[in-house]
Amino acid sequence: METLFNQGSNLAGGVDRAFIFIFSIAIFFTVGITALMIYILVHYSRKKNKNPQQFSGNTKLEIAWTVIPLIIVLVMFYLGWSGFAPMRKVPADAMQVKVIGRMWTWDFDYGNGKISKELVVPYQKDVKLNLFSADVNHSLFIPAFRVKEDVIPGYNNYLWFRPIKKGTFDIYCSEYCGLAHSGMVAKVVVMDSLEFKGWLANLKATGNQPEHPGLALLKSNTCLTCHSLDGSKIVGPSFKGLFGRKSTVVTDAGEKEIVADEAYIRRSIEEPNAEVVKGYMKGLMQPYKGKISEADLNTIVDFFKSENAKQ
Amino acid sequence: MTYTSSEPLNYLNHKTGLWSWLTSSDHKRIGLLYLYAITIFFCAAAILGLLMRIEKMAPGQTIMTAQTYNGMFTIHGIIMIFIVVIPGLAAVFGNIFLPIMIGARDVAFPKLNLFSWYIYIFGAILGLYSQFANGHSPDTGWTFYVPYSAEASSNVVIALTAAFVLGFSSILTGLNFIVTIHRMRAPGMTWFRMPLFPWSLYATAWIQILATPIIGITLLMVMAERLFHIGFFDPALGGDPVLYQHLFWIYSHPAVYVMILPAMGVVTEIFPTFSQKPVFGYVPIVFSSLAIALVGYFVWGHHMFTSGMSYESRWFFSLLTFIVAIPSAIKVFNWLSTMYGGSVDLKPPLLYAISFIFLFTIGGFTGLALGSLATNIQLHNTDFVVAHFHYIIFGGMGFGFFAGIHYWFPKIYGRMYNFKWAYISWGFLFTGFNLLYFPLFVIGIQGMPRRYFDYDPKFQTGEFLSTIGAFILIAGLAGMISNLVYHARKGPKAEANPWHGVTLEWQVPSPPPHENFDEIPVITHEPYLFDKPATK
Amino acid sequence: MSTNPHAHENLIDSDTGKMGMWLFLFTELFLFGGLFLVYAVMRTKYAADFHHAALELNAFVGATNTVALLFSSMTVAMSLTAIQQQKSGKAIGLIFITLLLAGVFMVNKYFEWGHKFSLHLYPGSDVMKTLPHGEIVFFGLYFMMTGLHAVHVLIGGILLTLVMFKIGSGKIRHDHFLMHENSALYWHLVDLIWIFIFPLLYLIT
Amino acid sequence: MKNHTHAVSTDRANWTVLLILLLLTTLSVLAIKLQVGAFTVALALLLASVKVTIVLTYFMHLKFEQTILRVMVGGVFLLFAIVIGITFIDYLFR
Ligand code: HEA
Ligand code: HEA
Ligand code: HEC
Ligand code: CUA
Ligand SMILES: [Cu+2]
Repeated sequence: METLFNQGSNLAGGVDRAFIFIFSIAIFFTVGITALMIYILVHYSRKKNKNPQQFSGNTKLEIAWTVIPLIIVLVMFYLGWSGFAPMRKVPADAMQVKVIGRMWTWDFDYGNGKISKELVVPYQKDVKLNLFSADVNHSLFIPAFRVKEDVIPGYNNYLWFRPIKKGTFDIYCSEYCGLAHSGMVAKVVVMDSLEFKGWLANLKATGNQPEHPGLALLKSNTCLTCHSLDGSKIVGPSFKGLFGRKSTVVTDAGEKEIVADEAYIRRSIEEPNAEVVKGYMKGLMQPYKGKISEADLNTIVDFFKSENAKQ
Repeated sequence: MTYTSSEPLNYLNHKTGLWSWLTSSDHKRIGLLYLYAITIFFCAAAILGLLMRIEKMAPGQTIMTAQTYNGMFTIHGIIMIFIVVIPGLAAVFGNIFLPIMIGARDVAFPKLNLFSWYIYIFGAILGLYSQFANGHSPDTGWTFYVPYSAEASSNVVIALTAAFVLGFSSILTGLNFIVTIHRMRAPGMTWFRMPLFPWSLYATAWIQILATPIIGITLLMVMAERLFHIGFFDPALGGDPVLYQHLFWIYSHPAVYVMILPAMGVVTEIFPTFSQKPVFGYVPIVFSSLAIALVGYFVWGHHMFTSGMSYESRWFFSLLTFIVAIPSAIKVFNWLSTMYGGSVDLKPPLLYAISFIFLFTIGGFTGLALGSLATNIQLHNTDFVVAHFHYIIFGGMGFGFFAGIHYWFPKIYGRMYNFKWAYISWGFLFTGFNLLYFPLFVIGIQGMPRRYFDYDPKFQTGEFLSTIGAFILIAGLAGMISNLVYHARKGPKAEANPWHGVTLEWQVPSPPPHENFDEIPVITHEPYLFDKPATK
Repeated sequence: MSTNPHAHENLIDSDTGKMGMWLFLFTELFLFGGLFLVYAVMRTKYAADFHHAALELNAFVGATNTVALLFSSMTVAMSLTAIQQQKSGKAIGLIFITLLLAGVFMVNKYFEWGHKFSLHLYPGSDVMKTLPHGEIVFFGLYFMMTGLHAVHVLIGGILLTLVMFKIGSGKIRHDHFLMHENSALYWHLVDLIWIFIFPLLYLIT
Repeated sequence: MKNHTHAVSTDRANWTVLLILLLLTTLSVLAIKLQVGAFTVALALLLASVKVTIVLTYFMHLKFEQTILRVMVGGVFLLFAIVIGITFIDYLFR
């Protein structure tokens, strides 16, 4: 039960109180019921008891086992509610961080273009996370803090907490969001206020640089579902270092070596199944001929070129 | 009864040949058709479950890619939910025993009944096809959440159509049962003289016909969204993804009671018979079934506590969720009291029925942990949820089904299975089951999310134990299925009433004759009186 | 290849058959109910857009269709009375009028939809993409609701045509008219749903 | 065939019902044109409900049917209303 008592935030106490109550009741009843069943099986077994009694009801008992569980569940409800209520009451002066979930990474935007891949928060300060999605549903989950809210496109959901332990904790995406859902993890680092200020000051403002329009197109056409930008293999080959890459492709006529130039990339998008990169499956990528305009194609190719130039 | 020949005519042998089965509108034969189809689909989906467990034995990729894994839990969920457990008990035991138990010759609309089986098969095959068509499987999870399901480049539309078609079959079965119960009860069988299994089917059937259309239209909307870019749910076009979740759960929460209510009905039949004692609290059990069906309709929001719903609706749904646990509690206590003071005989059906109580209690209490707002925040979409519903579906509905098949087997086939074999299989099943799912509770609390192909090594102990459990479980299942399959043809002949039951199905020969009764019985008193004959 | 000594149709008495039909109608109500729910939510979200978009719809055409359906509902009800009074000829005539009215409805619908398409107001069109969100949703709902309803009109029409022929061949008689009754119920349901659709889509302010 | 009580409604009665329905339709169109303020929607829905009730009772013969059917129909509409109501607990309080 490591997590159960590893309370990383001010909200964990209320949650764990409800946990302890519900589980105590659960264990009590489960053990009790099991014991009763074993007792009945032994004591009233057919071998010992040839004459079953023939009673068939008892109003007092019925009332008792309606009312007692009712009271118990109302207490459970109350504890659950009282542990939860503070989660929706954000202190007015909480520090705000914008969180953007996209397939399959988290971006933590501290404003002024300062975007971090890790959530860094000051110890004992209230933090509010404003949750936005760039594509499909995600859910931001920090087990040690007992917080979780869905990140849904078109909605601005939020959550808040006050870290009460220093250290590094896990962040998971807990709403299924496609292929690499299980890879959509990050860390939250809790550090002293001073340390935090230093960290924030040193954070490079990468967010200010405008995104290459080609990259935007890759995102909006969901290319990045299958192609990574960081060299990892998802469904298709990574886009990292694509332009000018030498590789073997399989065509109807057999295998051949190619260099990924502009024409090849265009063909690969419009008719991907004509030349299939060796080691990948044919038919996974749909032909985009006619679905992506000429201008957009140019932009995409330009993006690949510019990526190449950076290296 | 005047059967004198060595092989009396019954519903199994009065006509033979595959064709006579595929065109039979006899409710018992249709029930068996469902049984065979469902068993096959269950084994298929169970093997997928096993493969997933093997994949998760260690972090990282072991035997399949992430893509395959995601497709696998989707199709595992779709088959198990829409093809196995929702139709499951009602379509099999409901069809075979509902008419007999209320003293009727058949259901109200026999041809429609056969037709629903064909729709079911069509939907089921479509569901399987969606797994293989175009070389890749849908990977949305059985919940088809938008916007992902509206974008994912896979066979989602086929899978949606399958779920839609299956829903239609479910509606027709429910409709048939309601009319049958209203119009076809034997003379003298008033509502409160009806056995409790038919009562549970009645409550179930109402959910089937009133909730299923909602999923139907929802799936149609998702299809329209995919095919015509209509934009009900796509935020880019003004749609609302959370509205989809509302619609989905308006159906799918009541659907979980479609799964469990008939199972509760089955064990309610078993306890009196094996204690030779009337059911304790007949009327409370009836009303708790109806209450579950009714209140169960209003708690769907507990699947969406973290979706950014309004604060008010969160606590409202949580409160109702707790209320709906009360009728379940009433049932559990009544079952225990039914056995108390009886002459209890631990035959395989009863063994499965008490395992049902044990597993259902664990599943139910973990449901309460999920229904509580604060703890749900921690547990939502973790392996804790996975463990909850396997405990309550497989442990509840599954073990209820196993209890039922061991109970009614001699009636259905006129033969008896091997008890020793049954006890040993139970041992493996029960141990394997708990080893398989209990660790998931623990890692769930620690934060292990569900639908995760890969995971943090700190969860490995739990995942590994769970996989071992799956292997033990298989052994038990294989043992149980082979015991039943083998003895259905080769077992020793069973008496007409081996357990000394008193409901009507035990008063007819085994297997029952084609039209159930030579003469429609006249009912003179409540069911479950062990000191009086059931009919005059 | 019925293996059954009884022909089951004769076993289904009229109250049983009717109850089955009503239960089926409930499922139809809930099928549309899902759409009404979406409508209700979307309308609260985009009240202004809905109003604006609804102006595109022609309330006159909608009203004509309402009248046609109400009228046809009556003729069906009358035909049922006629068959019970052993007036098969009148029953057939009344169903025929019903079918004509259904035809009027469908033709109207055809022109209405055709007009929308000519204005490029259909899901996924380029014009559609430029509209405000609420209007896109409104037209989505419009096509889905009226489309699904039109499918029901078609099914109802087919059922009634069958009934007409069965009366002609004497299979539906004054003492045996369950199918007639159930088809009539279905037809009324089609009318009933339209009664809600009409104000919701055409008469918004 | 048991308890078969088919009350046959006369043509005259059917015409009357139709007239009332047409009247109500006209009313709702007028109400919209005249813009009776904030209640327009409520009024339109109310009129529609009245019409539906009439269709159910007379054209669909509920008036003459077994009580159980009337109870069922009522229950189904009530259930739907509750479902809408509960959904709105979410949407109205956001
Ligand atoms: C057969 C199916 C079935 C049944 C019967 C139930 C029954 C219950 N379920 Fe479960 N549930 C599922 C199938 C089922 N569930 C599935 C499939 C999911 C996941 C869906 C998905 O996301 O994929 C799910 C998910 C789920 C969630 C959402 C989790 C999440 O994703 O965040 C919640 C939350 O409230 C919940 C609660 C409950 C409750 C309170 C009950 C109650 O009805 C339980 C009542 C029973 C008892 C309480 C035990 C017996 C009583 C006693 C022993 C007496 C003593 C009792 C007291 C003192 C109270 N369930
Ligand atoms: C009735 C419902 C039901 C049943 C019985 C099962 C049974 C099993 N499920 Fe279930 N499961 C679901 C319903 C069910 N599941 C649902 C709804 C989901 C959610 C999907 C989603 O997220 O969308 C899910 C998700 C799910 C997951 C989570 C995936 C994830 O979130 O990452 C896992 C992982 O371990 C799993 C495993 C298993 C296993 C090991 C079994 C085992 O118990 C199976 C036991 C059986 C066997 C191991 C084999 C039997 C074989 C034989 C008897 C052999 C004889 C036959 C022949 C040779 C033909 N299931
Ligand atoms: C369903 C998954 C999928 C999607 C979506 C997808 N691709 Fe692919 N892509 C693949 C696969 C698999 C391959 C390798 C097989 C082949 O060459 O056809 C590939 C190959 C490629 C190649 C050749 C790569 C190389 O290394 O030679 C390019 C370029 C490419 N895709 C671009 C795109 C663009 C641009 C988009 C979006 C508009 C896109 N892809 C969308 C799966 C996908
Ligand atoms: Cu993002 Cu799962
Ligand atoms: Cu639920």
